[in-house]
Amino acid sequence: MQMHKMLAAATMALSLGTSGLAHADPLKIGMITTLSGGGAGLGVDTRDGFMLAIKNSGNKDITVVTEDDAQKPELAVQIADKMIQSDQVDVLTGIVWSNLLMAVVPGAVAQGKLYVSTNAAPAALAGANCNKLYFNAAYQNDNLHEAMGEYATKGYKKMFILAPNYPAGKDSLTGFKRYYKGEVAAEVYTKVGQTDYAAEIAQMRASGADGIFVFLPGGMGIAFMKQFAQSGVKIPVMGPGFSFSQDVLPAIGDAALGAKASGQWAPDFDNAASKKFVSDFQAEYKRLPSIYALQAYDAAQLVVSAAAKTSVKNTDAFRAELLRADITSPRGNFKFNTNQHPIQDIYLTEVVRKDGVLTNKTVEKIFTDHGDAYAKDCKL
Amino acid sequence: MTRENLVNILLAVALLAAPLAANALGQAFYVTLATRIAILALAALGLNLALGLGGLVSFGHAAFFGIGGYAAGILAAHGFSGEPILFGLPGTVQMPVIWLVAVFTAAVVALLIGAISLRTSGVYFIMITLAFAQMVYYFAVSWPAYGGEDGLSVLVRNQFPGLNTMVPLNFFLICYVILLVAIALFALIRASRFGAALQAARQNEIRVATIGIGPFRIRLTAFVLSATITALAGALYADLNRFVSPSMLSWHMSGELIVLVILGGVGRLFGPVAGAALYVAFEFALGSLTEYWQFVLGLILLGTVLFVRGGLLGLFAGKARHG
Amino acid sequence: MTFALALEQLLNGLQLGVMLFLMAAGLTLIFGVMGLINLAHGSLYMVGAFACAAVAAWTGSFWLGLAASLACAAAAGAVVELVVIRRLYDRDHLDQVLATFALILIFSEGTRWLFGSFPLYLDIPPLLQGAVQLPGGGEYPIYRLAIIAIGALVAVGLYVLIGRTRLGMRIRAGESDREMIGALGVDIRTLYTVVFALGSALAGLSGALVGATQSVQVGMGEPILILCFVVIVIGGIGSIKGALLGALLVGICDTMGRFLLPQLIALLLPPAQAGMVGGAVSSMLIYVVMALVLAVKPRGLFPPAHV
Amino acid sequence: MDKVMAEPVLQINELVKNFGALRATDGVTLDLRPGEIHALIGPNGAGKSTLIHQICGTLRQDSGTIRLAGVDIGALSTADRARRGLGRTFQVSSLVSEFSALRNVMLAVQAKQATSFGFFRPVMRDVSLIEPAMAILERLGLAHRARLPAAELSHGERRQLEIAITLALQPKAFLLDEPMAGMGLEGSKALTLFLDGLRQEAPILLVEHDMDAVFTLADRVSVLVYGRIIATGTAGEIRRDPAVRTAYLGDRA
Repeated sequence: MQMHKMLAAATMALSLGTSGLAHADPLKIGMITTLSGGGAGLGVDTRDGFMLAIKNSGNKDITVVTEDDAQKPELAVQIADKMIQSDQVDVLTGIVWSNLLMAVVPGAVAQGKLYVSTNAAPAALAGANCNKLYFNAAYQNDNLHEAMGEYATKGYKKMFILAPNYPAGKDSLTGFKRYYKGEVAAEVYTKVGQTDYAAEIAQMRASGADGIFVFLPGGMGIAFMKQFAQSGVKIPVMGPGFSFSQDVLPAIGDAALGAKASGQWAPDFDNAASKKFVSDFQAEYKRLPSIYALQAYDAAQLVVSAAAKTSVKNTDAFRAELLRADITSPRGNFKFNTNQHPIQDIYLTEVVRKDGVLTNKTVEKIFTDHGDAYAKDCKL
Repeated sequence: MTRENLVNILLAVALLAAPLAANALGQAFYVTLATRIAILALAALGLNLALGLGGLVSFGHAAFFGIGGYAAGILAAHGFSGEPILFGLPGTVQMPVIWLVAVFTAAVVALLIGAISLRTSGVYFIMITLAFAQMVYYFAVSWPAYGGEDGLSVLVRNQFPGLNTMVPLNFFLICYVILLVAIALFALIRASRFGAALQAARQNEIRVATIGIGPFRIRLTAFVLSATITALAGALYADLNRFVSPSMLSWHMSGELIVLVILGGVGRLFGPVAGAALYVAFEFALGSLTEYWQFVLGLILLGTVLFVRGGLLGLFAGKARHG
Repeated sequence: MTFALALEQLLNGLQLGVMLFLMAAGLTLIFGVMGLINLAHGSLYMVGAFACAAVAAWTGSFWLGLAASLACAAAAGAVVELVVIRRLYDRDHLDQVLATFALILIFSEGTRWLFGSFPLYLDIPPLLQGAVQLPGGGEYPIYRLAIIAIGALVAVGLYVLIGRTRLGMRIRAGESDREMIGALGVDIRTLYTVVFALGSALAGLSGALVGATQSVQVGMGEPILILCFVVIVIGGIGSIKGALLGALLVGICDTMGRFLLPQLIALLLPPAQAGMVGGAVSSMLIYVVMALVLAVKPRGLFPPAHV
Repeated sequence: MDKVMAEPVLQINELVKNFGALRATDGVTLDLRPGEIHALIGPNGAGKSTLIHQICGTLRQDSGTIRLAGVDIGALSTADRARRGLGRTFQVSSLVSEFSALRNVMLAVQAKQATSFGFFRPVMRDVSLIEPAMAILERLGLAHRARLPAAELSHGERRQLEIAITLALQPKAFLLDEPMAGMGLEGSKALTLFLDGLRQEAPILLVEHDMDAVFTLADRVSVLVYGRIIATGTAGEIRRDPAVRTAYLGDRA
């Protein structure tokens, strides 16, 4: 009897002790991201940024399993099912693309898993269909476009705006127009995956616009910027930050010089956290981090910070810790809105060549503590 | 019993036993994986009817797979929200109704696509079916009402009378039974007068016409039947993933369906089952091994075409028997 | 709409058509001579672009890169022919589809393994930078005019090669009768390898030329591959002349459709919706054109007599 | 031959077909009367194949008419002409090679019954197909080879199977394209005998190179040279015709 009590007490002490150490409960993270095909660059940066934060945390109880979704929604769903049902992960993360995210998140949260988005942030999950278990550490898809709309209002009277013909493209132009008060010369939607923009550039030249806003992610943006530079058209081009992020800038080359973009972060940010992030990333991977790497880095920081305080097995407590966003983000101000999307500052950046490398230079702040248009519909 | 029948029975039993065992061991994921195999096998079985029996190399069957998927997604979305679709027609979350709609829609579309495509043959047929599927693909990507490129979520799996479909094993059993029924149907058609005419038209079109059987009508019928089976699989796939998107309509999907058929054995009754099982197993096993898993997959597929003629069933059950 | 804009769009359509022709010519030549349907043609286009980008980055010369793209794509094509394609000539189209589908996976991931996951940089050579004045006030990039010129040169070159040379005579013989040519004492295996390498070199050339205006990245060959299939099917598979006209038709239809359809639809709908609907319709346009052509002429506009 | 003046079963009138500048069929007029064997002969390249293609519908004539039992079939598809009673064999055997001999004939029986849209009843257990097909195979002496794939039959057997398939169609007119080709002496003799009886079932348009068979069997012979019929008549008349002798038979006589 006595023996029994002693043992129980010892066990209790032990468990108290470990919970005092805070990260004794193992935390397993499932990362689904794009590591093959044309979009692999974004997934690689996402993975690398995320793993950097995990490594820096020194938390040995966190394990990350990573799998390639090949940018196919069905495969992403299959991997998510496997990670949830077989690998028993606690948190999912890493998906780059909105359409893959829309495939995975509703099912994952229905099974009680947390999802922390490192990039994709479709409007559909930010408003009435927001979810307690779904966090976005990047932005809401519209944010960067809204910022460019705000910026363009000040300097441009007549804008030519262009995006691919798919939901993120429509959200983009809608977001831009939400804040742009000038005249829209033309609103053009191009085929997804289109690689030749000669016809659109000719329209731009003829439109009489004094500014151009384009949202063309990945290879589409590279193709557009090169062709635009080659065309000799001299109208200023602007776009959301990821159009000129570090993963695409080397491929665009000097054609990107001078392009204005909006971003919640740029590599030249003058704060300690940002400098540390950039130098750690460069030391680890021998290249400049892109915005995707930053977003994943912060997502990992968030998970690490929550894991340091409570066990993921207690979902409510863990969620509350995530929501507090107790991290030092390289982007500066960072907190969560009621719909669990960021409230953050958004800046204007410009592509410059610095030490022989193309990069983004911060020009000015466009928005302070900017949330999104959908939070009001979210009842959490 | 022929060796092929034995292999077939083994495959059927294994596909049932594996998820039952996994379920008993609490490994729900393997039930999901088996469901995926059953559904892809059903889709490939549909293609096998056109391709294996009729020699119609459709490079556009993703169109029908996706149409089935969207039928499920759209009906479920409206069934869930209670808003009518068109002209006051309501949506539904009942699987049997969804299946009927999927099959009917695919039949209509296949009739149109087939009527034009079957005027051509050989490479032209391959290319024109591809082009039609691309047309449907781009339509789905740029059509905003149902999510476009982002796709459409089926928030709660659709219902089947008397069964809780959210239980993975139940949903697997639904798919498995449908697969077996489709296999039986395939066997019947293959042995029937229609099947005889279809297979004869594949081997010698002029001969078939010369005895007074118009190959066009036979092929069009086969094409439509084939599309409906693939569409039914698409509807189930949407329910499995609780999601449907244009990627179900992409040309990669069409290619994958062809891969499944060839991998298993063209025209073989259980070829699609063997092909789907192998493909899903590869995807699953290689995906967690290396970032370059598609490279390995490519090598395996190439090796199969070059050295294992007749697919898996050709390898294990010998040459196809013809009566 | 001004005259200058219309002219510029027409040139754009022409240039896209020429680009498609460079790709489609190789594809249709290979089909015409060997009866082979090659889905991996887009991969050779990608090989050309990567070779050009890598060599241009290393040497600083676009022209050396261009030479490298021809050489690498031809070499890759020859190796693929010797190792894989050769075994597929007497197979049906189904096996060819699957094998070359597998080759796409191998090429894409192999390239990513060699060059990494990020797009490469490739710019147009200084000589061809800038734009020229068009009559009516528009401007047009010199590089795109150069592409049109190169396309025209290749078309003439192919015409001379096939119509006037010994190799061309053999190619024509191979097109009209595959058994016969062996009997004529032509080494058919070498001929096939040469034709495949030639087709691959054309794909590589167009990859390099396009790579300078687009993103040199894994998977870049796939969208254009499908366009090329549309081109050769419209033109009549196996016909170089058909490929040329099909390419111009597709190039001009696609460009003018993107340009004009949204404007037409804007007459009926508010601008934002017109943009979307117009975008949707124009992205389907060339497939509609193809279906129409095949509904009337099931074997394309210029079907070779023997196929 | 009481009904010599009866309505022809097959009547071809002023048929013309050009390939570019080449006139392959040059105003051919030809008929096939009940109960007769009408042989069509001519040197290689005379346009016999082109003519047959037009009769069967695999080529479309430029002008002229083709009537079968009084109905104009000149615009119908191959399959429609077959359904209306045109039974054709091929110069080079054209069979469903993976199917057994039996199934090849069964397919023709099924075509005759117009039941190709049956989806459920297995053909191999269907006596309404097997019995008539076996009967025909027996008639041609092929019953013992019924279960062999067509591809594994001997050349002669394949020629016979061609005829068996055509018999199963119970056509109004037979169109036999060189049935004797490559048959050997014995085979030719047996086939000649068989065809001699066959004319009672339906008249035969016989394209043949084997002159012995032609002159033994034919009630009438037409000679096609350079796409034109240069003579039509009985075997004796044709043998004596000077134009035929110079154009065609001369070197053999």
